[in-house]
Amino acid sequence: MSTDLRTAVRDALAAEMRRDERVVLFGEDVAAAGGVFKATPGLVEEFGPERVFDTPISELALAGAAFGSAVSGLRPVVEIMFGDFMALAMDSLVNQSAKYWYMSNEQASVPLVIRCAVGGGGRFGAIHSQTPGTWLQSVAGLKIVAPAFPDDARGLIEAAVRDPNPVVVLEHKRLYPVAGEVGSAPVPIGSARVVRPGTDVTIVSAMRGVHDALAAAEPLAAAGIDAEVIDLRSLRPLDHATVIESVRRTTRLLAIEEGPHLGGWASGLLGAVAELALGDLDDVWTLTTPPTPMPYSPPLEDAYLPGADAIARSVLARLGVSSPA
Amino acid sequence: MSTDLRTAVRDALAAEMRRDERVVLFGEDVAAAGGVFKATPGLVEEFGPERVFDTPISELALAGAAFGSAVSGLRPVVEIMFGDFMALAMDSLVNQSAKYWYMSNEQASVPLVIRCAVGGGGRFGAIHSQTPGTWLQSVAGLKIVAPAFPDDARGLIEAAVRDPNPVVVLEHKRLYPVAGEVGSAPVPIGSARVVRPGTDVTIVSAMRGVHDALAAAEPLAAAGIDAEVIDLRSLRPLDHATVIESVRRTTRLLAIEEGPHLGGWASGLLGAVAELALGDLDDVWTLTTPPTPMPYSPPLEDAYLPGADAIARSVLARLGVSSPA
Amino acid sequence: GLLELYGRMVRIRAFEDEMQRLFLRGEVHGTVHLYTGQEACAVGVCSVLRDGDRVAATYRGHGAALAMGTAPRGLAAELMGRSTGVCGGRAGSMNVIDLEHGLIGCFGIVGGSIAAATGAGLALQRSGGVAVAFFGDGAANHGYFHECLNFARVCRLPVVFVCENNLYGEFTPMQAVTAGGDIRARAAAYDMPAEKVDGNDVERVRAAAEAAADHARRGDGPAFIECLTYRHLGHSKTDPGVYRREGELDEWLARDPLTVAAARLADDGTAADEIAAAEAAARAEVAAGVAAAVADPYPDPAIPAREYAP
Amino acid sequence: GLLELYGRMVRIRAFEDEMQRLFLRGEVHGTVHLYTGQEACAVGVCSVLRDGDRVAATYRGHGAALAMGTAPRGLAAELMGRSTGVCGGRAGSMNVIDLEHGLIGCFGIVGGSIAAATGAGLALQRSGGVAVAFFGDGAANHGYFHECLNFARVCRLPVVFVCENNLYGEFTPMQAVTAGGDIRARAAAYDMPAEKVDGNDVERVRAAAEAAADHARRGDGPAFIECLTYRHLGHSKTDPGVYRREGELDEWLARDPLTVAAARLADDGTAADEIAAAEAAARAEVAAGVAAAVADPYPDPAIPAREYAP
Ligand SMILES: Cc1ncc(C[n+]2csc(CCOP(=O)(O)OP(=O)(O)O)c2C)c(N)n1
Ligand SMILES: Cc1ncc(C[n+]2csc(CCOP(=O)(O)OP(=O)(O)O)c2C)c(N)n1
Ligand SMILES: [Mg+2]
Ligand SMILES: [Mg+2]
Repeated sequence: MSTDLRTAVRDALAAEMRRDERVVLFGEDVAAAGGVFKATPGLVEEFGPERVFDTPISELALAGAAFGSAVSGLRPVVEIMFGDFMALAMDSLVNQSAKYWYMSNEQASVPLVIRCAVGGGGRFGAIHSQTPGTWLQSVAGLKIVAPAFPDDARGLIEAAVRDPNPVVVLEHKRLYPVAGEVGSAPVPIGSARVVRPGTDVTIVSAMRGVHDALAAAEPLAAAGIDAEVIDLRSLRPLDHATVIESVRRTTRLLAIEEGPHLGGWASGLLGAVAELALGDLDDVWTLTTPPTPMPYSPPLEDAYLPGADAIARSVLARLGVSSPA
Repeated sequence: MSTDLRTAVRDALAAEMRRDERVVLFGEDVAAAGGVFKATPGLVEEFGPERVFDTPISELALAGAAFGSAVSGLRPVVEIMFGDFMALAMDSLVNQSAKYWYMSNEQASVPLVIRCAVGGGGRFGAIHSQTPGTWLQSVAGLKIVAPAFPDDARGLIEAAVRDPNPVVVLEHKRLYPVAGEVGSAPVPIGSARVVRPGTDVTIVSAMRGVHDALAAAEPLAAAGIDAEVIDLRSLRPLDHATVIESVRRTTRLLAIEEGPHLGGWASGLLGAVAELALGDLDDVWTLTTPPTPMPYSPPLEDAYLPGADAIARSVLARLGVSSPA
Repeated sequence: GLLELYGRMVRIRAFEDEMQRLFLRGEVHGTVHLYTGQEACAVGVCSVLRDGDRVAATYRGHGAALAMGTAPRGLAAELMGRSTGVCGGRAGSMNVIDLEHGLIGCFGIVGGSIAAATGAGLALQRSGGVAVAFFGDGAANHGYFHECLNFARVCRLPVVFVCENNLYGEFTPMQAVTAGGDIRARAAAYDMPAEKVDGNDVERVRAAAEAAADHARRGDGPAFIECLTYRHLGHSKTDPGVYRREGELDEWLARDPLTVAAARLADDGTAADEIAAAEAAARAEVAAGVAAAVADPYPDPAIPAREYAP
Repeated sequence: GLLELYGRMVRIRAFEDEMQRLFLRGEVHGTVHLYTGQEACAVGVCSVLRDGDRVAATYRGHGAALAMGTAPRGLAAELMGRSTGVCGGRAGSMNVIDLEHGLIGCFGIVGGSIAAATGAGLALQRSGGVAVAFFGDGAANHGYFHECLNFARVCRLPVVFVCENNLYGEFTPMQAVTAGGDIRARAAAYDMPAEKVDGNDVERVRAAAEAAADHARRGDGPAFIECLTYRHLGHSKTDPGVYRREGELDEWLARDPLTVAAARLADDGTAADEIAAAEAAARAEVAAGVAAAVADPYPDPAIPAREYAP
């Protein structure tokens, strides 16, 4: 069945709520309005206002309510509308939820899911376009998933709701309308996927960057470069093994991140690969955004984001291949 | 003049407040009590309650008040008692202060300083031992400094207060009592320092890790390994040039971070170095903490933290040298 | 006088009309939150401010910007992402900043304006200035509201907190998410003067703001005003609109702040053509500014941006 | 009966005495926040709870833990970082968790307990249970307080919010940082029943808790109790103590909750030796538990920890 990512999210949530009545969903305008990004329409109608409800604009309370209810028998799914607002929810997530399993000496885990819409390209400006993955990637005890395709959105949300640990789901705004087949195979959290096999260079990304990398692979192929594209799908835990297996074959690694270089996951990935497979590497590099907030103006935002053209150009330049005329 | 780091912080703040009457200091128990870590005693007595005052327990308001006053003519210095509480202050710091200069099209910058006590080893448990550097390192527009020695604490606080941009100062709890000479030379933000020259391996760290690396250099020297130790001093901007210059000579890089590997600055540093100097590298690796929260129990916490012994052992193992008997 | 205030409100109305048109034409991007219906709040409050005072507003901030003196052209250009925008096109509708006119900024984070004004109050305490925070009813449930009102009161900061209660936060009714339903009472619990006024009556808003600003300027600390008002249009570009009670919009349209002011002007003896002239002048100014902005260039992405202030 | 409550308070007092001793001996590490003087609050509130109810407390949480039934040995061992600690020594004094006894946790972040209980209330709503949040006067200025009390009221959650107002947050007087100075009034502004009681009178606390818990259990939503009390010792290990008003400590020592209860027991005709026996039994139980804990082993760092629940 082909559907868009937005609907895949909704359907996965609905399926999980049918399967397990401990699952509840709350957030700002998720119920009556079906979500600002229309990722939750029809859920309050199907599951009722006890299990799906609108909340005050109180991100810290949302995260706290998720924590407290998760350790008391529910399986809450919370929507933090824009990923940028995760900073407001972070204390509970980091200092309560992520630490509980370990600190309690495994008395209980915290099965909660926090979903948020992330990323730029929507002309929403600097405060509605960030991807909070890097704020959270170092937080032990937390999982972070980041689907690029409808089927992964379905599978990762399924896995997130069933996971006994706190999971953050990053949903890229520019991917909500992207369509694709949706199946039913489990998608384990922490497993990357080779979405295009290739031999000459490994391009790793997540979310929108995966689509850009796939688009870039076409002109690269025309220039005689066969790119392997890997979709990380999860940022914590991160599947280094799949990346390293690929890089051992291609010897070249490009990581593409929609965010600044310093402190980003892309350079961290390069470091982890270098640590484990230095001898196999001929080249490693990143393509990231400039170190500024996201601009609003369309030409500025377009230039700010690493797109397919920039990826293709970067690979050609780094491999010393001149572009086909 | 020799003094401990705690006093160096205090004296630097006092000197800046004398120099510039726009500098104000506020936070929880910083005035009457002189700070929970005793880093601000005597300041309210010298500068009065208009410039130094105690606040409610309201981290988000503290960060917000710092932002609003900084764009309106003051130079606020805020103490967020424990770095762990930065999550509560983060929204204003990230979404207001760090973005203002760029987003306003350079109408104004945000000259504020947020100081916090960070790090483990004090038996304070998981919620009072974190280092929020990794939460913030990817935030464009923000600076993060992390002194290891009293003179750098002095110089970096001086620089932070004078800097037109928002600066986070990480003060490691286990370093407050560390003594050292304090001079008057400027310490530019974003400049690392070679604290021990060496030829065989470059060990990079910040804060407490620098002392551990220096301590590890002794047994390493005895084993015939001459370690160069670099103190990063700033996490954003990060002085890659000094690290790369060193690694080009030693060909080996070890980064030591008090925090988990995934999402940490150490693997990011390895990645950045690999990106720029892959051909010069014989080996790169990290020493970090396990991926759990900080344990409270003394033997657990001691084992959790990367110390001098672990560093020395790691270098010996990685270089294939057997330890001197 | 009221005629002047009326003109300022028309200016905002005309501007928002233009922006809606330009949004539908694809010239304003992303999303946009229009101020239509709430004009009396920003105009009434800002009319009591002096040089050096400062205002922090929300993503629904065009009204506050125009009321503070931001030029229609620069504001329109910002919303269209043009280089002549008041932030060079970098900020966009939700994040307009215009320090030259005392606007610390429009804040895209609900509650952010409250913090910004609180901090500004700390600085203005020294100079006798006043800082104003505009925010919505929804923001009254946010941690920013609580922490900052308490902080401002404890530190006796010269801040005027202006809650524009337009009955909804996005698509959610205020009453459904606001325990007690009385935002003014919350402010009063922080021991500050707190008034509730008809936010569609620019003179009442102005009077309340005058009292509040005087209180703050005198060194007596913050004051609070709840303006009861209504937004005539959707929350932002996408708005089902289904949440409104039947007939509600019509009731409020009948109490349109422009209509209220025009009627009072007429009652007070202002000639109809004088009123019409004020309206025409305001509309013409906006139209000219917007027309100029539409012709303005986009910024050049090749010009490198600086992460830090030097 | 009161004798039972008295014994529970003595148990806490004895435990804290031991912990202070062990802290000075270097057996309890880092820092420690003792509950001495506030015993009536935890004992009074927890005495009305039932199986399945849940409590969230603060870093000053030994009283709540013991009142909920955590064994002195497991608690002492936790504070000393021993493997027999209720969290295996991983958590330490500030973060004790004991779900078996209904303690969601002690929360090191000011305000964190409020959020934890609010969330628990969401789950307990289904089962008729009640969640209790203990927190201090200082927490009433935090965003957690505001957002969660509002959230709980709006969702009609079965939560009892218990503010232990001991007049200080660390070294800062409550009155200096709390606008209006009336925490109960803040809670009332969220439209929930809000009572202020003598927090040193265990029977009054119990009565207020009973009413609040009934309200919550009935499905009428949250309720609030402000307990006026005092901590006899410093905030934590390092405390200048200079902030106390002269004579203040003595006044409060005269109203020691244990003294108050013992006097009432005597007034009510309980024999002196019965009271003494209850005290001795409680002290003996604690002494035995602590002695056992002192002999308990440290955890073995070689055992690998698991980041995630499987
Ligand atoms: C912290 C935060 N949470 C959520 C949002 C998304 N959001 C934007 S406007 C809005 C409603 C705000 O309502 P209100 O405060 O009443 O202001 P109004 O839009 O009615 O003027 C919401 C939830 C946001 N921008 N910031
Ligand atoms: C969010 C946060 N800010 C600051 C602290 C540091 N701190 C620990 S206890 C305390 C005082 C709390 O006062 P109150 O709420 O009155 O509780 P009490 O200690 O008096 O029981 C502070 C500021 C903290 N733990 N968490
Ligand atoms: Mg509103
Ligand atoms: Mg207190």
